[in-house]
Amino acid sequence: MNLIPLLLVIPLAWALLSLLLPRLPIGLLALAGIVLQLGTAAMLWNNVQVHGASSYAIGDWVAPLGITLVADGLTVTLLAMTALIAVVCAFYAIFYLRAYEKERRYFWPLFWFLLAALNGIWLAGDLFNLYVGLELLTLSAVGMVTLSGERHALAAGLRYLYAALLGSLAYLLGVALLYGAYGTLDLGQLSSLLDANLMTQLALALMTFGLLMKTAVFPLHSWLPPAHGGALAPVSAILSALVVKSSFYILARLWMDAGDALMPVSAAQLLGTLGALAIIWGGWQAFRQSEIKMLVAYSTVAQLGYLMLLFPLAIGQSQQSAVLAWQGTMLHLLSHGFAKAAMFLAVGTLVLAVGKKRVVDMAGISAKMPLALFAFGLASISIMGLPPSGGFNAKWLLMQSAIQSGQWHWVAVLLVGSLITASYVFRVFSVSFQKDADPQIRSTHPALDLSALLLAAIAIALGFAAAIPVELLTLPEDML
Amino acid sequence: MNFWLPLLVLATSLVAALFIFTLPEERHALRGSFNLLAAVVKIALVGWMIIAVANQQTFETRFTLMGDIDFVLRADALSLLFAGLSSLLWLFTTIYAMGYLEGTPQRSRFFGFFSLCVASTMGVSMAGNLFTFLIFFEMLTLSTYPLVVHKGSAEALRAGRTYLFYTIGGGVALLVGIASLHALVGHTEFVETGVLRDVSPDLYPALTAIFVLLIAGLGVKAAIVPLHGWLPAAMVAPAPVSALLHAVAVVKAGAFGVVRVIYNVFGVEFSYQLGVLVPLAAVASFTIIWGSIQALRQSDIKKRLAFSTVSQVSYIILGLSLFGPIGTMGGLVHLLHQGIMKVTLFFCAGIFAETLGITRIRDLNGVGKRMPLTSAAFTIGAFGMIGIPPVAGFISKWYLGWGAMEAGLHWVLGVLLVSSLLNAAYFLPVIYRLWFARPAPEWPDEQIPAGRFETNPWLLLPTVITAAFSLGAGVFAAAAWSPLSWAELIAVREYLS
Amino acid sequence: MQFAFDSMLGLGLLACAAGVFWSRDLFRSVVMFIAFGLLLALTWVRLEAPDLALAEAAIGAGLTGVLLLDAIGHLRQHNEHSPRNHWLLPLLCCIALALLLILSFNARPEASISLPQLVAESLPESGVEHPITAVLLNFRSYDTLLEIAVLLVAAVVAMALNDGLAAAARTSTEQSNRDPVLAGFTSRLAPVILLVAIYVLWAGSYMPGGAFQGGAILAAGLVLLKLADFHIERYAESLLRLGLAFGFLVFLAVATSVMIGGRPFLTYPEAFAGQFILFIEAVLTFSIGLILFSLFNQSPGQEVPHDN
Amino acid sequence: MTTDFWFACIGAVLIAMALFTFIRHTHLLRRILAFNIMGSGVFLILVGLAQHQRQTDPVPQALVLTGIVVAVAATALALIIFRRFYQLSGRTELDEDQQ
Repeated sequence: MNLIPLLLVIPLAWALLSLLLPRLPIGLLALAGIVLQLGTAAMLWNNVQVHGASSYAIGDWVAPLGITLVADGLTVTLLAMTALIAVVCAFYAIFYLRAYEKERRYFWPLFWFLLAALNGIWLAGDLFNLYVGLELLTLSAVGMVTLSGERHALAAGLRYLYAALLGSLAYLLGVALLYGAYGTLDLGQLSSLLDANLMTQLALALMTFGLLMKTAVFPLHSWLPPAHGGALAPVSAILSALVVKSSFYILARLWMDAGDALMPVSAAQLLGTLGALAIIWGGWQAFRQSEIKMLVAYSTVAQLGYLMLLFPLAIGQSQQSAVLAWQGTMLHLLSHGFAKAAMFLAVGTLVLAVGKKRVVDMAGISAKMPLALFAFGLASISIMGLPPSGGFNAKWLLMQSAIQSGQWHWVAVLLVGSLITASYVFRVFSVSFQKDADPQIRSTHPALDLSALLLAAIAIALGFAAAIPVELLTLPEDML
Repeated sequence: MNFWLPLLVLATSLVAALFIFTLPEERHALRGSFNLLAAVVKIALVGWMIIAVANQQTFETRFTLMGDIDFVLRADALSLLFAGLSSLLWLFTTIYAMGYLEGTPQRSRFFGFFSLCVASTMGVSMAGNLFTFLIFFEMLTLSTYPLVVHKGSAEALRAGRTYLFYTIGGGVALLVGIASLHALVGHTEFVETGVLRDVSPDLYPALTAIFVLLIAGLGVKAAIVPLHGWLPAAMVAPAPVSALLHAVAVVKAGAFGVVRVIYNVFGVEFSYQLGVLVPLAAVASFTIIWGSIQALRQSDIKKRLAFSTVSQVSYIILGLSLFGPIGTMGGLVHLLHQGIMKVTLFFCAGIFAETLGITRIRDLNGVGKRMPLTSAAFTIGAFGMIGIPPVAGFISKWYLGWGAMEAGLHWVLGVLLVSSLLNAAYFLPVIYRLWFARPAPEWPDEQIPAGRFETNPWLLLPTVITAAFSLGAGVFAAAAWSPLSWAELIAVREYLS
Repeated sequence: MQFAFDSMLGLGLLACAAGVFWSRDLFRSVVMFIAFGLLLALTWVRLEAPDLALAEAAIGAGLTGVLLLDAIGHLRQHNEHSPRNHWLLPLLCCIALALLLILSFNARPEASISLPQLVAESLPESGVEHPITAVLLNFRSYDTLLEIAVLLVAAVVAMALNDGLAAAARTSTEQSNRDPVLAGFTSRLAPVILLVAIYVLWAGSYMPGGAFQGGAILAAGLVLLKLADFHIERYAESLLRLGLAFGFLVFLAVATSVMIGGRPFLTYPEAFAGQFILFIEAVLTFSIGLILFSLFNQSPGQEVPHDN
Repeated sequence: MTTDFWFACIGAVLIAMALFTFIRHTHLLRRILAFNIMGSGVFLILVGLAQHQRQTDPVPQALVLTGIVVAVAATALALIIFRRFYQLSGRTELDEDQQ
């Protein structure tokens, strides 16, 4: 029984279970489902490590007629990350949602549909299948953002939905052009067929615009902060750690698998500049935010800028710096996932305990909530890219790639980015150490701090055990 | 066993930190005893390693972090010099801190981060390559920040912000230096006499730039003049923090980094050939003079001691940049001596503040009668700083001068002379006030009455011991296990092989 | 003659779209939108895509139009203030986009893979004669599975937002003042609609039709009943909710049960492929009908918006 | 200038018109209309381009069918959230969009 379809069936089945049988203990049901999924992801991870990449034709129809699912090193690492973050967020949500009775009923079905869409996207090898996966992801994410039903959540949900729909249409237009030109939708086949003509260039440009819109890269990022900042803590953790990365994953696959020879160097540098602007603008906005969740949301906008540095460092550069850039970007994607999820969970616990949202209301909490603050600290070490953390190793790889390809301006961007990140992170810390303020806090369940700590510890552990995922993240074959 | 020992030394304080973090606030006894136990175990392990390394054994922990980068902990002669100093002084400072923080809130948090700091100092001392060194160097920054802002007052938070601004900026410079070195050379291992001996000349400008970046990054923590701003500001921290961290651990980590870069990365011959040693000596000398002049102008005891640290650390860097075994020995031994003496001085400053509430120098009149032992310890420390025999300071200044003569840099001798005079200028008036000035009729805000001891025994005991150590290091300098002989052992290995 | 009709149809489409975008009154925009939908249905016929014509008419123009009209009904004022003033730059970008697209159409490389032949060759094993149903429910059935999931998620979010409302606000207060003409007409029409839906479903396996078109027609019938004040959903609230997810449940169950037999995911046994597809389509039609109806029924609106 | 190519060009113009309205108008309902028409334009290009000078291709037609259903789901969701937002705030634009 092949493992790949299991990763799709489990979340969809559990979505139905939690939708149709609300009287069951939803939390425990969810946990059982996710542990099963984590087990499957782990088994798939190790058999890809042993036997190498494998593909799976659905319905026994071989591409281009049917849809194939591809599980190579990168896919499997991302599947394992998704399962791990989902387990911890589910465990956190069971205790966190006790304070939110109304949202509990519909949180779990949407959570499972979102997970199914994510797994579908990581595994998909077909362009139109990716489109439907993105739509399922968007609708369930918008559903989770608007769960609370208050006015600001609805406005954030609407803004997110409109931006995502516009992005999806641009992506679909690109797919339409590619199908019109080459007659196939399978990414593997396309990567050998693509050649530089106006239709292909325009198609890839449109798809890039659509995916940039969905990844909230700098000029198109205005929908992300209200959506991630306003949502419930486990929701914003999953959105920032996983959902935003899926469209970047498609972009990276598209350019690195199929179009690496097609992207002109000037376009790659433009994407890099957008990334740099995102780092600086996002960081500056985060520094100026008064609400702590908005601060973390703008930090996501900034950190996504680092991912965009993949293109200038890989396209048109030497083979060695391209491999380093690819590994550095994917390691950053991983460690940012864990660290940002830990940060949102920790901040969620603090907001739940203090009852107020602003950074200044957090005065003196280091005495009252040491574990949550410690988790926030560990996570911010990885976000800032200070050793020993996964974030630092990723920054190191990107820096090596920039130095080897002689592009020192990206080294400067990396450094300025970590300085700005340090400025807004330590703003939270200096507030929390004030001695005379003693905030009244509600007691929160220790499980909340434990889950944030676990995720933060994984981000730090990535600093020491980065060798394991990095080997698996070898560049797609045709680039080597 | 050779693989696990360095990791074990690191683990003792890491485990202690994590355990103490989870301890509830009121468990004072358990926390105190656990702290002391960890300190004693660490000293025992480091002692064992010192003996083993003396007869040519090596300890190394190595595992691959990522691709071509390894995480290496190696205990060689140089690393044990710094590790020995830190672990010894950590024991005394822990005793002192337990006495000093009696009855104050947040002690679990304090001692947790305190052990984390020493764990990173151990990591800095035993790092086997620049990458591991950077990991623990940045961990030191992160774990000292909560100690600087421990009091939580607005002034402490401002000091914390300046501290972060300097140290994270330094960290960034260091990161760029190490990254470009790694890109240029392919690895950043510490090798006995340096890695870069046979590098082609057209790389010299790049290597000089990297050298400047590395020294700038390390210079922030070694408080070289333009980058020293955080040290006087950080004096707002509690006394044990200023004593162990800002006089020993953090500042020495910077100096130790400079030693590693010059001796084990660039190699002292190559750096001399590259022509970077003389400008470094110039910068160090300027810092010595400038630091001493600033110390003269300070009216607060701890601020004066802080500026004195700024200038004293540059003695070490001066010694290192003197091309020759004697100069190196002078620098290395001063690393140890200055540590012991400065800790004593900061302990005394802490006692004056805690017992009689004195923080300004002009209130010190006649304190000698009221607190003879503390004043005696302060005097020994001050004499050491000035370089008066038989205290340890004299030995290191003697070797520095001798090394300068060997290296043919006669102006360095002048610098030593002028700085010693300046040291005398800012320490002797304090000593005069202590012993010969007429005491005020009564001490306005005296917290600890003069019982059987002049102050809280927990504070007095470590101060007296460290004073005795600084005296002993001077008198028994020629003995087998003295700091001087250990420095000689290192210098011999650095130059001959 | 054909070219004249096509150009008329194309220009008609553009006129309707212009009408939608530039009429001041929202109600007129929505009406133009429905007209656009009908013209688009005609276009699909011209492009030899009868399935799409059916779907566009039933779902695109029909159901979306109903949802929009229902939304407009609850807005207090229909026209809105002037749009943003900076319009030159967006205009230029959009014109450039259109030109680029059209230019790129003829800079098209020769297609190396011809999917229609592949579909024609493997049509016999797919169990149905109509190629589009074969593609939808056999070759790319995974897409359809995800598509039903998308519909279900939309329904779930609608339910989530509605449960948030105070229960009182939802139950419409007015008693059943049924409009006799509408009621009479609807009660006679409903069985016919049901019959047409089932026929379209049944025909799907060998001629244009299928689950989606059948479901849309079923939904249209249910909406008509709701408008004629036959509140069927009050009787079986939980049954209705089960019905929403029933189609997806069956489709997933079938897809996974074949895996137990050792076949890959979503592979129907060759001999019974046709029966499997028909069974799945039947259940999907029922479910899609209910989902589309609940999207109409769940939309909040009775409560008068307060002015803040 | 076959029928397919003609309608593909019409699709392109529709997309341009819809995008222009999407950018200029901030009224949420008008944007839903623009989104739907843009979707129809993309579907026209998908089928028209695929069948231009080639035989009728069932695959793009199946894709468009799926696209239409997904579009109706997204539009329904947008409408439901908009009406709930309108109920709570009484406004038809998002906050920052207003002049």
